[in-house]
Amino acid sequence: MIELISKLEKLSLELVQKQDYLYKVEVKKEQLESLLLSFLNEFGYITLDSINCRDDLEEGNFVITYCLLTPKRDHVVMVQTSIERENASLPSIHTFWPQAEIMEREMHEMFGVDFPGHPTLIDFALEYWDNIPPLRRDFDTLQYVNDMNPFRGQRDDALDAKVEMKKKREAKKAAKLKAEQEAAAKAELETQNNPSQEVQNEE
Amino acid sequence: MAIDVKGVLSPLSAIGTLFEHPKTITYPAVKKDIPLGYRGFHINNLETCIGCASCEEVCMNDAIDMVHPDIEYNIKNTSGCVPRIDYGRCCWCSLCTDVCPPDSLKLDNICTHADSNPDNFLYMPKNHKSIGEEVS
Amino acid sequence: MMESGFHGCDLDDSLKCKLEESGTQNTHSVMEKAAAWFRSRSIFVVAYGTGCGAIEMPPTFTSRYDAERMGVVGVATPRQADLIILSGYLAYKTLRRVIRTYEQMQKPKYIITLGSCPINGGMYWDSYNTIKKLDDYLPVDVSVVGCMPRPEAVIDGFSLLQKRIKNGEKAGWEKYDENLDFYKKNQKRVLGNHVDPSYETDWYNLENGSEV
Amino acid sequence: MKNDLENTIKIFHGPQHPGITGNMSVELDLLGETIKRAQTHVGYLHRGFEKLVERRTVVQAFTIVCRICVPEPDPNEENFARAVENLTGLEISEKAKYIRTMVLEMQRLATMFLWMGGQAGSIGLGLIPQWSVCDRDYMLDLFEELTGGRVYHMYAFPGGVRRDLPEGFLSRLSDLLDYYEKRIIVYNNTFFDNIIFKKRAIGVGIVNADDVIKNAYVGQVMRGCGIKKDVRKDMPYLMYDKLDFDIPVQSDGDVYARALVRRDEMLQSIKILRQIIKQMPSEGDILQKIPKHRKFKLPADDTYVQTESARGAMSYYMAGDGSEKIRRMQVRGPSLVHAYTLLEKLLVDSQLSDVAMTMNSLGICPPEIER
Repeated sequence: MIELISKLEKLSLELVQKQDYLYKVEVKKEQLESLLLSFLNEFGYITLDSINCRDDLEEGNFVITYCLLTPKRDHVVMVQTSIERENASLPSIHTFWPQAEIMEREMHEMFGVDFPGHPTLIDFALEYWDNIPPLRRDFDTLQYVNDMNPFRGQRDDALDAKVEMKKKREAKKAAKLKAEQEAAAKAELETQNNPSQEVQNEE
Repeated sequence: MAIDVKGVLSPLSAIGTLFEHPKTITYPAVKKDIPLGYRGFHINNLETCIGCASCEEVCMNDAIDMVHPDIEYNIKNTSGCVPRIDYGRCCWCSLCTDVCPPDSLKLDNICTHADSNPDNFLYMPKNHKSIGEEVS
Repeated sequence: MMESGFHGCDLDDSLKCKLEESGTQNTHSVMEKAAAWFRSRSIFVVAYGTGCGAIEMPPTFTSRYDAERMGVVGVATPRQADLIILSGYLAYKTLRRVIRTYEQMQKPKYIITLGSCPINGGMYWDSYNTIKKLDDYLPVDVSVVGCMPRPEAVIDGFSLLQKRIKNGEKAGWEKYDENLDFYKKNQKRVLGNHVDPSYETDWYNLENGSEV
Repeated sequence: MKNDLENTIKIFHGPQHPGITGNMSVELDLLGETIKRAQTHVGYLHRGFEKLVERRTVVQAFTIVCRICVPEPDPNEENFARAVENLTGLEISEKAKYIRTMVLEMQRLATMFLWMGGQAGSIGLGLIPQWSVCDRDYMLDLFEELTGGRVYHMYAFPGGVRRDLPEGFLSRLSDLLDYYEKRIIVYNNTFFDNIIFKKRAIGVGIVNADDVIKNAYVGQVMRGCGIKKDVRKDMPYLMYDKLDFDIPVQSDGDVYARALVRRDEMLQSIKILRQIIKQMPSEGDILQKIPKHRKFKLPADDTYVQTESARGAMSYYMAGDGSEKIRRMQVRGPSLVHAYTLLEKLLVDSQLSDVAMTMNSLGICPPEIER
């Protein structure tokens, strides 16, 4: 591990330990292909476990993470790079790792990242998809569903509990107020009626 | 090539199971006991339900609607509403029962229902006090 | 306003009449009744696990719950099958194949759906790749709730279907034949123009240039 | 050779096919019964989990992840819970760790029994699925009692587990393990030693050991080639570093070797479960105090976790962004590489009748390839 840190320092890169078995190194896009090659050929990280992509819409870029393992498989190194969202494109690494072909195909479909030189950028899971790539964060899946697929329209009698609570509270308040008023009116009435009663009693 | 005698003869030991007691549950006739903790259909104790709509808020499937019950069971019910569950959405994750403040919403161990009309899957929880209560 | 238990929507009168009509028996003679009884006791299920519910199929059909007691047996091909079990959500890509499988099946044919997803979207209600109301696209005979339905619930579904067949109630395929335009319109709405040519198409008498 | 390719016929093995492991299809170019080219097609089960998770809070998203792989939901729950714990720094108690380890091993046993049914059914041994699926059901009965769910357990929660052990659960589990040990001897006689299985499986679907490391094959495919690697040993999580177990390996790399590895792993799982029953602490919190679901926030950071599922290492990449929603969760299941890179290679020049058997032995599970 110390060896790897010193080797990366020569390339002016920093290896950060994230968890017990997890390390991370961040590179620029231009350096990425050569660094992955040196991980494969020089540092002994010959297994590519996965390629992950994350959409940072606010910063306007995609963050791509390559997870690499040694033959011992006792720790993971994440090689992370960020590319621009507009016209995103990455060098294809399927010639070094055959399994990257399918991972890149998936990323192409789900995020719209282009891989020049990739042989089979065909459909992965979707069929006849003509919207923006679905895992981009500006794709609103609920809106898409509402446009395509009606839900069962029998739940229109649902009530908003907050409105109902307010209504009930107000009704309660009004009832209380009304009761008070009534009580006051009654008391008044009683004070008005009482003399006559007394008169009646006297009679 | 020598014949693999063991490979030929040992599968025949399966004949021994002919005389074992069958393990089949003949379902409509014999019912298996479903434990009380099983996540089946909802029950709601309307006398303690306070109509707070916590269940509606936590439900990620948007399955719970708040509706008025036929009569007011609990005077302290803040909204006068009780939950009704759309079984075309519910996934029986029991998050709604976990967050219920008065612990009135629960999951029963009754869990089988089939219907020929797909419109008939709005479920009003039965007004039971506890799980496993006998249906009269 | 509401009693506890399962509820449907409040139907308006015209729709109510239609549904009652569909519930009428169309078995009249003794022969028809006998045929319906025999039919209900031999239901062949096509082996197509379309969703998560396929995981409860092995326990239902093997020794623990043994659906074969009720005459329900699995077969490999749609041509020999009477019943297709749509077990859970259907992606658009699967819906195309399911429509094709359903149209290959010989009449009489029935559909059972498992789980919440085909009823009203289920837990994938906001997913961009699954359909929400299956009965818009295919006629559903019996829906079973649960996520996943236990084998007991699946067997309940089988018994309900058998009861319906025995009573001669109007089956899904008859509705599909009568309202083919409605179903095809809905299928076209979600699947676009990429619906496979229908098996109902009269290939031999097709006029030149007419749309398939 | 050119003549060969011209005379091929194309068939689709699936999605409506009894010999396929789930809802997927393999497009085959056949010359007679020999496969000349194979191409995998998935997407029949695509639900967009990764999109759905982004729309939900952490507490809500936890209920959906177990649906990612249908035959074995628990490694998914474990991965999700551990990724959230890594990001937020939650520590879980020892008892919760033991319970989670136990659930993972129970799930491994249940999945192996289901696999055995599929493997035997794919070569026409109809008796074994009748038995093994029934045996798996006994484990599901225990799950029902412990978690409240038969297939989808929704049990391992970030910060612990959702329910305590029911009374007398461990003794019932112990009884079931005794029964399983007896049953595995029966399966040995009727299935693993069966001459039909041996004749069909030996020498079919041989994986080249040189490819294994570089192409990231995992699980029984790797261990069937004699490479002794297991996430439980190499990057121990939960209580695995305190439990004593072996990693079974075979050297041939064919279907039969992978079957034997699986059988030995079942025995190892029983061994692990017995240790857990002995060591299970009687006291301890099962769930840490966690915030309400609108206040459970993930820091702006990312992590990568791996769990050994019954078919190999399953990994999750998870990133938060300071809000209560998950920025990104990506699943890398064992089947992704097996179904594409490996299967397309293995099927070339094999027989049509071996396709179902090879797929079963690789443990391909389509819902986790496409999510």
